[in-house]
Amino acid sequence: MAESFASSDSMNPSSNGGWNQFNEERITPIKKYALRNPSLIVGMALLFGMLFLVGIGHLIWDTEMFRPLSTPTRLPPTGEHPFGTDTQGRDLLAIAILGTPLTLRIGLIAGITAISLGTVAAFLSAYYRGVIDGAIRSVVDVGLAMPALLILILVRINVGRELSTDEMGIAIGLTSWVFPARTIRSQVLVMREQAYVELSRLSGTSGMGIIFKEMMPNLIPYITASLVASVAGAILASIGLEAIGLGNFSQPTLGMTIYWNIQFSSITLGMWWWWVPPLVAIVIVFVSLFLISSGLDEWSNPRLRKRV
Amino acid sequence: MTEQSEVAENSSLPKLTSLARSSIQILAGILGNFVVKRFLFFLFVVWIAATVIFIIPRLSGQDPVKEKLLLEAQRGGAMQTGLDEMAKTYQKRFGLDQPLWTQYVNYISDLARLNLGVSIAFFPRTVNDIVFESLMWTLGLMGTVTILAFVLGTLAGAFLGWPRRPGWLQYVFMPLLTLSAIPQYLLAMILIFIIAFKLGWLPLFGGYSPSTLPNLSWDFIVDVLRHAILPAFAIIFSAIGFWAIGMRGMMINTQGEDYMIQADAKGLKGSRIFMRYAVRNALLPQVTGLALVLGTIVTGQVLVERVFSYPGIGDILFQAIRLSDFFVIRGIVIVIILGIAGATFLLDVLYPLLDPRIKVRNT
Amino acid sequence: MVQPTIEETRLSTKQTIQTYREGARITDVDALVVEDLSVYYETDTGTVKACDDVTFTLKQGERFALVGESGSGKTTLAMALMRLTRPPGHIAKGSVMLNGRDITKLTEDEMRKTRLSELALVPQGAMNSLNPVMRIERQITDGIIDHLEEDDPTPTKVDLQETVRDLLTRVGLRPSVGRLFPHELSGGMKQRVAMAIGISLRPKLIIADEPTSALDVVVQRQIMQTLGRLQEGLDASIMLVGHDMGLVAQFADTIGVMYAGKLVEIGPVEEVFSDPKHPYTKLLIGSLPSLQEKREFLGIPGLPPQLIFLPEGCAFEDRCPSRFEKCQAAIPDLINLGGRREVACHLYEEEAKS
Amino acid sequence: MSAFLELDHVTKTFGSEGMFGSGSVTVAVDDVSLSIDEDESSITTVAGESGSGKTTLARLLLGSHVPNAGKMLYRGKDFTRLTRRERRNFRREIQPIFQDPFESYNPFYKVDHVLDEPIKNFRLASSGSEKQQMIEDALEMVGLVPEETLGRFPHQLSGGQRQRVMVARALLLKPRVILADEPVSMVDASLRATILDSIRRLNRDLGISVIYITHDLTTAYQISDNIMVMYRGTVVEAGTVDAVIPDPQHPYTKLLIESIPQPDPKNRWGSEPPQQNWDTSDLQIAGCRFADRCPAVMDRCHDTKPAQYLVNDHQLTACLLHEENGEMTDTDITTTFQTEKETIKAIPANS
Repeated sequence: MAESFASSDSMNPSSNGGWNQFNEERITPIKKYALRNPSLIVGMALLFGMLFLVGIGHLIWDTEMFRPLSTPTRLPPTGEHPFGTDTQGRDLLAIAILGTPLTLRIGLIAGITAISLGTVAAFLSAYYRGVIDGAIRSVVDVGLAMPALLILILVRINVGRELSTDEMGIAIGLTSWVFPARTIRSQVLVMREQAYVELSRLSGTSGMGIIFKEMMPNLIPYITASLVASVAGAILASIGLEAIGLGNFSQPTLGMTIYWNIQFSSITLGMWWWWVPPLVAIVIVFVSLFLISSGLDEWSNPRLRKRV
Repeated sequence: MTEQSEVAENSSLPKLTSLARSSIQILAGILGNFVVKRFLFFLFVVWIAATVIFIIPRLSGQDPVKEKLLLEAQRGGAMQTGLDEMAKTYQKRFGLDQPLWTQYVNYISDLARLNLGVSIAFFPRTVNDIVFESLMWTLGLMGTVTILAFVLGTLAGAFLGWPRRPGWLQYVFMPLLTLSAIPQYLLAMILIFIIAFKLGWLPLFGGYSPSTLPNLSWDFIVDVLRHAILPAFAIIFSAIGFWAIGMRGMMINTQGEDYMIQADAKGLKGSRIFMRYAVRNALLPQVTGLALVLGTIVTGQVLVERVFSYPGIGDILFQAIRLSDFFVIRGIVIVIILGIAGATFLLDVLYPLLDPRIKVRNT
Repeated sequence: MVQPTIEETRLSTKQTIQTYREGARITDVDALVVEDLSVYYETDTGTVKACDDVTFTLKQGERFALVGESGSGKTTLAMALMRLTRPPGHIAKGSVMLNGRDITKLTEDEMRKTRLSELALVPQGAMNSLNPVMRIERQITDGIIDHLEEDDPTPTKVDLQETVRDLLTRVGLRPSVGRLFPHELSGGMKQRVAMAIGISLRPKLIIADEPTSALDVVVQRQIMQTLGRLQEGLDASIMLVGHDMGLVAQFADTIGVMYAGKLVEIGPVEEVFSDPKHPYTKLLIGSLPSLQEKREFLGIPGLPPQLIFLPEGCAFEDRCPSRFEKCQAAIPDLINLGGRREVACHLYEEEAKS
Repeated sequence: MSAFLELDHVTKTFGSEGMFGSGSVTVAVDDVSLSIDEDESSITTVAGESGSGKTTLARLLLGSHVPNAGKMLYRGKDFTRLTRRERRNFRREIQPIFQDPFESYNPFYKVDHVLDEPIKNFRLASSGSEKQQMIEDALEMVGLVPEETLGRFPHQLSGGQRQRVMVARALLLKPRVILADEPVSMVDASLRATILDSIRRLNRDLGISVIYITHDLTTAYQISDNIMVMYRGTVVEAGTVDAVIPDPQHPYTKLLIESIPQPDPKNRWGSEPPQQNWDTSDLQIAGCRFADRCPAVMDRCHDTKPAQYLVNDHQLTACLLHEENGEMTDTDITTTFQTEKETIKAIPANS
């Protein structure tokens, strides 16, 4: 008989109905929790702060200058070109303003593809067990042994032409869904053994009803944490792909900027202003995503760990 | 084992000699054995991966050889004329004109004999020579450094997760966190800029100074080491953070376990509780974690080699991509997958030594 | 710090505790004296008084049972005696005299040395309290090795194996169990190993926190009988923490009932069961189903107390059938009704004075 | 009158042969036959320790598991061949009360969810107000105040309150059979009474049959009419509670009852010779499964499998000691159960 002090303090719900009640039950616990979860706050602040700056950039800066030969070459940061220009005459501020959201877009597309595929596979194999479970599990195990980047390299070469950013996002998503599939499947397996799932089935709820009404709500914090992790992984893969020259040469993404830096070995030319901004942008993206995902992990885990 | 022998006795076969019966038992024993099962799975993974790699180029209907030649032509290479016959001879040479199924069978049988075919760009040389030569460099540097990063990271994480840790350690945590967020190849660029370019202490790139020829003399080895330091640091600094944070989480979970309370109740010394109870148990998920992220580790290193143009497998891959030398690319991808699946197999086999609960024999 | 040897304690066999348990050898030596022990948990909604002003004495060789329902603070008290209270809990005040020393004042290392050598904990049956990756023999010997003084001779491998074999046989296990891992043992066998560890340094006091929870009733009986045999062999005293009144009636000499962090009644088991004084104890014993005759179900009305919003008066006041106005006003203190009988209830305050 | 639910020589095993015979197979329930009749309503206890198969039997009756051998008949029809509608009726006619008050509630929803779901799925109420009324009546029946219970999250209620809401949920559906799997084992002794009392009232006032799964023979004796004792998947003794508990015949049942610690310090266990060490024995397949631990074991016990022998018309036991009584032809253990329902006059407690 665990002596749990927490469960005995009864929070009395407010009785007036409607929005206020919804707010009371659903939002305040989240708000109250969020305040106690620093890494989530800092992560969000970093990410949205950067996007906000990029947004302003779109308004006040002529982003057309991201095309090659639109500015004099190799200019260090000056009043006219605050971020300087590269060897092919691109304005690096325009590149930063357009590039960051573009890379995030690839990451998001890939993350969402990976999560939806992973969640479906996780539910299919964990809830319905049997042959489906065996098949999906072996696909996942093989997927883990085949790094997504290498497969993308093969795919990219055989497609023969440059992938658009959206196509790259989907391609990365299709090759990295095994990671979320594996983690979400283990959570569904744990949840499936809980008594309230069995009770719901005996109350006449259908299989689908159980998945969406009983299991999904508890999984949401966990799935969002996996989504953020997948986005970060996808961005890493996309930059990697672009850095070895398999990206889309006409797109000013962060990865392509890194590629040009390596290609023209900007370091030996001493053009620090060429590789520092993309580097800073990438670090901010990764650190913020990492903080958000560890914040969400903590939020999803105590609830599940308390049950399991 | 008694069931097996009964089955053998009353089966309808003529009276089995004891040799036949015991061989059935041995076979059942072996096939049921944990290690063999994992090895069969290892072969299964490699076979599936090889098949996927075989299928991908056929999907797009592109012919790898013709596409390579077109690229050559595009770059205004010498062989402007006569592209079609050249393509035909190549196709015959690489057996691409045979029906798909026989190509597949040859491909798999070659693979079984670890023959990865012939390179297109450097025509007479086989893929095996190119790949295995660079593999030495990659294993030499990357292999040792990854293990070093794992051990140092796990130790740092163990101390970070232990309440009675030395005070200054928490301040190490925040920098470790940011370091682990930076991809390896970007860290490499920073290191090159500061140490190699600005301070000039170490060479900018390459595996050894271009002027010297590889020989076993002492100063050549020192030269190689000087070139290896920066890439090694790039990997270690970014990986240590990742492992430390993982281990720290495991340590905190482990301290909530019942046997930790009982260890205190037994009046054990702090150091013993730390090593034999907390770390020893927190290590288990950490090792499984290692097996899961092998893929991302290898990809990270391929890119580090690219940034340093370190003569490892990553750099060769980059050149092969530039020259779209399809068979070398395919060879490298297969070798990398073999390496990862092999490492996973090794970890699977070693894991029961760490965790006695995993049944090794099937009795 | 000189410990009374077993021979000395056996000499003073004056029976100070009246008990029907044959084979009971209870002396007048105080094994444990607890005064006003209080353990508080600081939470963001206020201070939770898990244990408040707990006072009792344990004689050498006595079996003292501490009973109470969930939230009564019995496990918190047991953990506090072992000084294993984990934050946010802490020992707010009170003293615990064990063998002439107040263990609440000991340094961390002194307390470490006292654990297992002078007082040992037998964990809950339901918990996996053995290290899953370590063989049983190592889990027995590492406690012994860590208690060796600098000048003690380091025991050879053979000595240690001999000790392990002796301890395992004394708790009713085959010596070969030493080579096994915890996951290869049944629940009952794990508890026997825990007991072997507990007695390895011949402690004077054994604290058993629900040692047979989650064990089958037949195994439970065998484990309790083994625990009893070991206690008599060591002439140690035992504090049994539990909620199964039947088990307490079969095993203990004295019983202490806890409610909402306070000790509300103490007394010899026979007296408390036949003539319970505190209203809560009465209802508790009344609600026990029996195997002899069918009776209407009797529970205790109302809800268990919430330790964060404790009333000023007696915590049982809102559920007590014989409450009167004084119960809401003041918290009743533990008063002595003669011999070992004590009760914390305003009903008996006049009776005690006369 | 056909039986409402009947188990005919049902066996359930878990685990798989595995490749090359490396897997291990555990027999959870081994050749059990029993039937629950249409009109008669009684409380039957399925008693046994952990690993005796009592929970597996419960899951079989709930339709969560399908037997490996033998058949389960619902109103005379094989369970595996029920149509969707018949399966829906079956679902409604047998409802559970689970053991863990904490795990039976989805933490995301308020406790009302557990009551609304069955009403919606089985369309028990035509309008919202009727549903609300049904819920409030059910809560009052189990001694809960609707205003203090509804609209709250599970962690805001105590274990006892949550179990009583579970009983109210069963009340709502008015099933033929309630299957209570250790309903009070995780609740404090003082709160058990109200829950057991409300379960008994379900049977007495609403005529709902109850199958009470427990390891605690004392509460079983107080609440149920009939009892079947299980050991490692087989029924070792069965009959009416008044026949079995005061005078157990099977050595295992005897040992079980003797080992129960009586809350009476005057008659203590005493120190009989320590029995054969219970944990270190390993599983026996042939012969009687209790042979390796049985204080009255005979040689024959190790190789002949005991059948079911009638001790008197309200008690049977599966022990070779009673072999001379002759094997029971109809192996349905409920034949020994007491059917006509004389009301149990509760003897006033000596408080």
